[in-house]
Amino acid sequence: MGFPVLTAILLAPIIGALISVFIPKEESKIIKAVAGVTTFISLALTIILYIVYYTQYVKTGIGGFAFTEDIPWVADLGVIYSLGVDGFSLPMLLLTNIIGFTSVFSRSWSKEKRAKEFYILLLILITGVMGTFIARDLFIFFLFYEVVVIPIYIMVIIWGSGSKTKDVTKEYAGMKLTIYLLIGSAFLLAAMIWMYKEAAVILGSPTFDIARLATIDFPAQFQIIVFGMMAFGFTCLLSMFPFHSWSPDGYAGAPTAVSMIHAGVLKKIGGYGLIRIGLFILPVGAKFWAPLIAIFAVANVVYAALICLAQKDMKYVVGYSSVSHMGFVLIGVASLNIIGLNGAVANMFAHGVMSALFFSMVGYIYGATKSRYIPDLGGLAHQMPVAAVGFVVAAMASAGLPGLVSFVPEFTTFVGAFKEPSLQIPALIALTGVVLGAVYVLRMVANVLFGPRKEEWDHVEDIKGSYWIPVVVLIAFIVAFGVFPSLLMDMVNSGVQPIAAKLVQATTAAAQMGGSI
Amino acid sequence: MIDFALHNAWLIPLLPAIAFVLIALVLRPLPKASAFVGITAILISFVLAIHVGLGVIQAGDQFVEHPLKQVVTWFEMSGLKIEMGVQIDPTSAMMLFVVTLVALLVNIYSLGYMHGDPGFSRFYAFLALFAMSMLGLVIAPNLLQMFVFWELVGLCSYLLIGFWWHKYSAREAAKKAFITTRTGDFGLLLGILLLQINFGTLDLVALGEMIPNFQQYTNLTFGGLTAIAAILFLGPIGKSGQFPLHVWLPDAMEGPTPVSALIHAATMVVAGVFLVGRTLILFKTVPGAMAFVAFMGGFTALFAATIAITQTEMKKILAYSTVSQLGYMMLALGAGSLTASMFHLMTHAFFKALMFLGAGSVLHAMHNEANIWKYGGLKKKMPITYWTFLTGCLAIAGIFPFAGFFSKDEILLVVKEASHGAQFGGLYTLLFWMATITAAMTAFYMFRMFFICFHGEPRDKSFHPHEAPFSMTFALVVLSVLSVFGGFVGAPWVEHGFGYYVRLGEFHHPQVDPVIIGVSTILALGAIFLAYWIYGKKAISHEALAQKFAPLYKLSFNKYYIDEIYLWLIHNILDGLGRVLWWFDITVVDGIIDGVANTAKVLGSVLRRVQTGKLQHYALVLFAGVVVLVIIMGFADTTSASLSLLGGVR
Amino acid sequence: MIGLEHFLVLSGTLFCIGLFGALAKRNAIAILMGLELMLNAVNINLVAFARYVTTGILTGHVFAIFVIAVAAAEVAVGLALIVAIYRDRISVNVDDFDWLKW
Amino acid sequence: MVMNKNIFHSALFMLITFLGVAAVYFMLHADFMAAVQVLVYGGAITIFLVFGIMLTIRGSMKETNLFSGHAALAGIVSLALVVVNAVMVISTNWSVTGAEPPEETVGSIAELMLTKYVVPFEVAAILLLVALIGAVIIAKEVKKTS
Repeated sequence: MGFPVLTAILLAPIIGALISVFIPKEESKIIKAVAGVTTFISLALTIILYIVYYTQYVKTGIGGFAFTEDIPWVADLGVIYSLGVDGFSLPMLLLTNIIGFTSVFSRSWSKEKRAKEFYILLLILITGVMGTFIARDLFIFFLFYEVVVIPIYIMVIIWGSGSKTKDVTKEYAGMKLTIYLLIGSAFLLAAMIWMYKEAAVILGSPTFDIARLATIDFPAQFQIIVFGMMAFGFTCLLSMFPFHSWSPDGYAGAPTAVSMIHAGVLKKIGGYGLIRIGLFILPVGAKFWAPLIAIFAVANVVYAALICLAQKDMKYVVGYSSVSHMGFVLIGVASLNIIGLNGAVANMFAHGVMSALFFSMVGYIYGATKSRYIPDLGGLAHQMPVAAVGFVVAAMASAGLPGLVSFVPEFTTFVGAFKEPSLQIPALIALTGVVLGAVYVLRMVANVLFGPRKEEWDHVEDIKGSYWIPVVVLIAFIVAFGVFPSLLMDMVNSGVQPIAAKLVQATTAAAQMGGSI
Repeated sequence: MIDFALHNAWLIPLLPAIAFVLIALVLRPLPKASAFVGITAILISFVLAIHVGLGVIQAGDQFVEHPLKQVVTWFEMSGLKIEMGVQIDPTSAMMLFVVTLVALLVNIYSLGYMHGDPGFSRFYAFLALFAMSMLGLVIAPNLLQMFVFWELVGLCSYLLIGFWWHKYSAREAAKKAFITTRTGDFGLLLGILLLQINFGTLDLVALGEMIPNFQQYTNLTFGGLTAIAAILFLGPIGKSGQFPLHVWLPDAMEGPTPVSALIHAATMVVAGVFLVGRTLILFKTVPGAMAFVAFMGGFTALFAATIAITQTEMKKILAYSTVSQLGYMMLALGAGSLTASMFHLMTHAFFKALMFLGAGSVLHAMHNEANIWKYGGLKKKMPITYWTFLTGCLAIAGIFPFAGFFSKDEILLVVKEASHGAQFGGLYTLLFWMATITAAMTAFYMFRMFFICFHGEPRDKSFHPHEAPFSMTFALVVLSVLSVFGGFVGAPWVEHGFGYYVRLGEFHHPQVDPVIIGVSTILALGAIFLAYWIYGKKAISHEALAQKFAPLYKLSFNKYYIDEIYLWLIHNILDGLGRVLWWFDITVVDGIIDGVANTAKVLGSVLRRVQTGKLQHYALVLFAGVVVLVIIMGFADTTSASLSLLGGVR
Repeated sequence: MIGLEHFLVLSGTLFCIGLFGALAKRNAIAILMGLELMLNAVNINLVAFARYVTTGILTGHVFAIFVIAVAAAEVAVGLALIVAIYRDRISVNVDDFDWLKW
Repeated sequence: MVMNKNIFHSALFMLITFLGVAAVYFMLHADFMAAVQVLVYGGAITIFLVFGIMLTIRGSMKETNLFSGHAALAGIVSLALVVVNAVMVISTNWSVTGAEPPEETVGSIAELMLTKYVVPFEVAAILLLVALIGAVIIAKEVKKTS
């Protein structure tokens, strides 16, 4: 088996957190450096993994899980500390590490106080998110997921901020976010345990192993109910309309790093789980619920985009826009064919990088000016040209400009959606989100960055020092994956293939049974 | 060299891309070096493009049916394969030539025009990016690549219109341009998606083979394909400034003038025409869509011309003229002639770029004073600008032997031919007359501007205009020469002229229709004379005319209030919808959530009374619970064996 | 003959008396007394089982001794607490204490 | 004992109860346990409690040991527990060995404590020490710091 590289990736931030514990809290620079170095180790290892997997598994067409580690943990319950990456989880892992690394260097003006606790929590958070993506065991997946929730809550209510446009305090935002996540996870837990129990009966031995669970053909009725519960849990996390309202509030309240991680990767756990667990194990249930998901997805796209038009707070614009973008992911999921799923997964990655950059820039501007109220701002490109470049790139990526990371995923998603006759009308409506997306994003860009110079912002400084890191790293990834989409799409395709195959197989089986679900 | 150029045509867009990266990342603080790199890159591209053109001419009509294609896979998965690459055929070779030529000239021109601007390097970076995108677009072998670069040129347009972003008007114009074209792109993307879904490919050659017999390959109906074509056409409507999405193009004049010349006159705006040209086979298959294109083109041509007559800013007039000429090209496509459309596209690129650059020269001299009524008598001060501008005006007016004459007459000819067709004959007859009237109006408003600006006495003595530096006049002269002689390549007496290469279907040798030539020339000359009469000789007071036709004048001067209508719609309908939904989100969606939370809170405040905080109460309840549990487990349920105390020791 | 059952019933009864005292009294010291009674009842149980069920093996006794030791510690700490509370509140009446409520 | 209203009397009754328990130990042939019971409970703990009473109650000892408001409920619960317990004890078939108990227990206990249960033994010692220190600290007068 060799060197347990995934465990190493997981442990690096934890070790960073442990080291930070012993550093005096006044030494915030050293703590930041430790956090940066440890997350960079994870990132570097992940990039190496990505390249190795891409050349040795994707290009050769082998696919499947690699770098696996299996250590029985609770043998009686069938819990295995089982890690591994395939073409689906590796992009997500990469995403987590990109954002984890860059979020360390994000700016939020409240972060300076209690820097030590902040970075320790951040590192734990990053580890938790990474764990969910590389877990091959349902139990481990859930465990890491729960690890994520608590730091988020603490970070929002301590380092968060209220909004000027909506009567929302950071405590409210943090509470809402946490409760939503917990309600979602409660449903997940119930669904998981039920599935586990059923599987133990069918298999004869208890297991949480996702691959083994996927070999079972659960009864259709069971699948529909359990998938419903699971979809509720995961789509809460993915901020599907009408369960989205935690997301803008939460992002607006959270400090920059948390917004980045949350919008960038945490939400993606919802999509990841929905596909890896929901679609893979319960294809018949997925078939049943897909039309409803599609309808809500359209609502996501259009509804959130329209709301964006009415926003005056930068973080709310980005928050609602991320809700809108999740609609694309959901449409891809609802299409249930390989192209749509590829699009959905790639979209998650694309939105992650892009929204991280967006939040990073918004956070930087907020940190510098102490305001996110758009009418107060304006002409900031005079004072901070570098931040303006980052902001424009993020905005363009958000608007789905080709050559940046989000175009190919969106296109693929829509190809997948239009392939399904029943989804053509929803997809058509959702396509208007492309136009609306350009409207709100460009409005914000114009009103924040461009226009006459405002004297009151002459004191703010442009990006310098370590604040360059998020801009450079994220733009590099946005452009690289935009210009060479096959780096991402081939990978995703190899990961999604078994899931799509399972869906096809379940559909044909259902058709042979007389089509009665 | 020719062979090298043909097989390495991908270098043509790549070189400006490299220049962009170099300037953006390294050379930004060094304006001179930036300009040098930018110009060098586009110069090499230009040389390559010429060789590609020569190669295509050498090959005869071999590439017309079988384009030279080189592709690599961009990304693929089961059921979807997208390629990137180069497709060389006469049309793209012609476009390569036009784009690199105009881009090169504009790059040189900008040396003078943008001299001393704080964003000089940035400007060259954007120009390079634009050149890359536009060249990538014209060589695209499939629709998705076309769309990719289509969007990128849109981005460049956005960046360059908003180049002076500190100006309020520039920032708004840039935003408007991007969003308006985006609206059209919605249709284009939808159309592309539908083609991909139905035909399984976006490759132009493959589509060209499948579409005429679409019933074999798909289960599309005739109406379905018509709908796809119409939806696809939304993209060109936005990009090429066709009615009703033309509103962004006049505002786009907020950008620096070289940009207007390059992007908003010669190259980017014709992308829409080019796209329709590339997919003309689709439109030809469904005559309904064809008539739609023709009508939109013809209507836009006339519509924009009526606006241009009353405008008071040089660049605005030119912008509306561009809209009008784009309408012309669309009309030609709608009449089924790729040749006429592309021919006009080329000549238009020459003379319109020329006029924009001339206008830039004037603006440069007049310190960006835009109102033409402040000008006057510039002829003496700026002779080169004057003479070159005159050739441009004559070309666009369609006076023999200037370039516009040939292309415009060819359009009129094909429209007339189309009116003899079986379907929609009446429509094409109408369009023919509309186009003829438009031609006359074009001559009129062009010379109106010309006389106001260059003739008479200086109206505002505070300006001291001077001729532009050499870098600027050089571009003017080159374009002027092309405006004069550029039309000969498609002249009827040339054996294998323009139409022999750039065509769809069989080669028809251009015919000479004396009636059309006569009518159009007489009308154009008459219009020029009228303009001279009113504005040059001032025999008729133009103010009196405006008074006499006050309602019409106002309608035209205010551009039919279309901007106002859009603003009203956006501010009231779209934003209003946003506000209503936000209210809905806060009160209803959030309200339900908060309501659930509050229910829990209220329940909690009731239940907290149970928590007296007294230990004895808790202990009491605890032991009561023990009693109850023991009773249940021990006495009621004898099946739960392991927990049953009664059976425990037995 | 006195058997195991008698001792068990006795200890149970003693336990419940102690419980009643702990639950029903107001005086904190009385509650402490009730607790002592309950511990005693447990000890009786342990010793009784040692006598009748595992005759000859004195683990029960050892256990009871530990219980006594812990009980002694508990009384000491408990009384210290009561004295401290009394100093603070001038009361040993548990009805006055509702600090478990936030 | 529990019914008495005078807490001091209650304490005295408790002493009697403790001694009674010691007698029960004798009946169970647990002579060492009986001795420990008398020493620890009859001696130390009772004294402790009396100390506590003396420290906290000033003036009259009457009406110092009253029932609280929920005495009736407590009575019901306790009584129910007695009944339940008795029923269970009686209805259970205990596996009683008929063997005679050993005459002398001290030796065996000592052996057990210092071999098998030596760790708990030491822990108990530490516990007592900690409890002692804790009690001192808790009961110590808190110096008012301004």
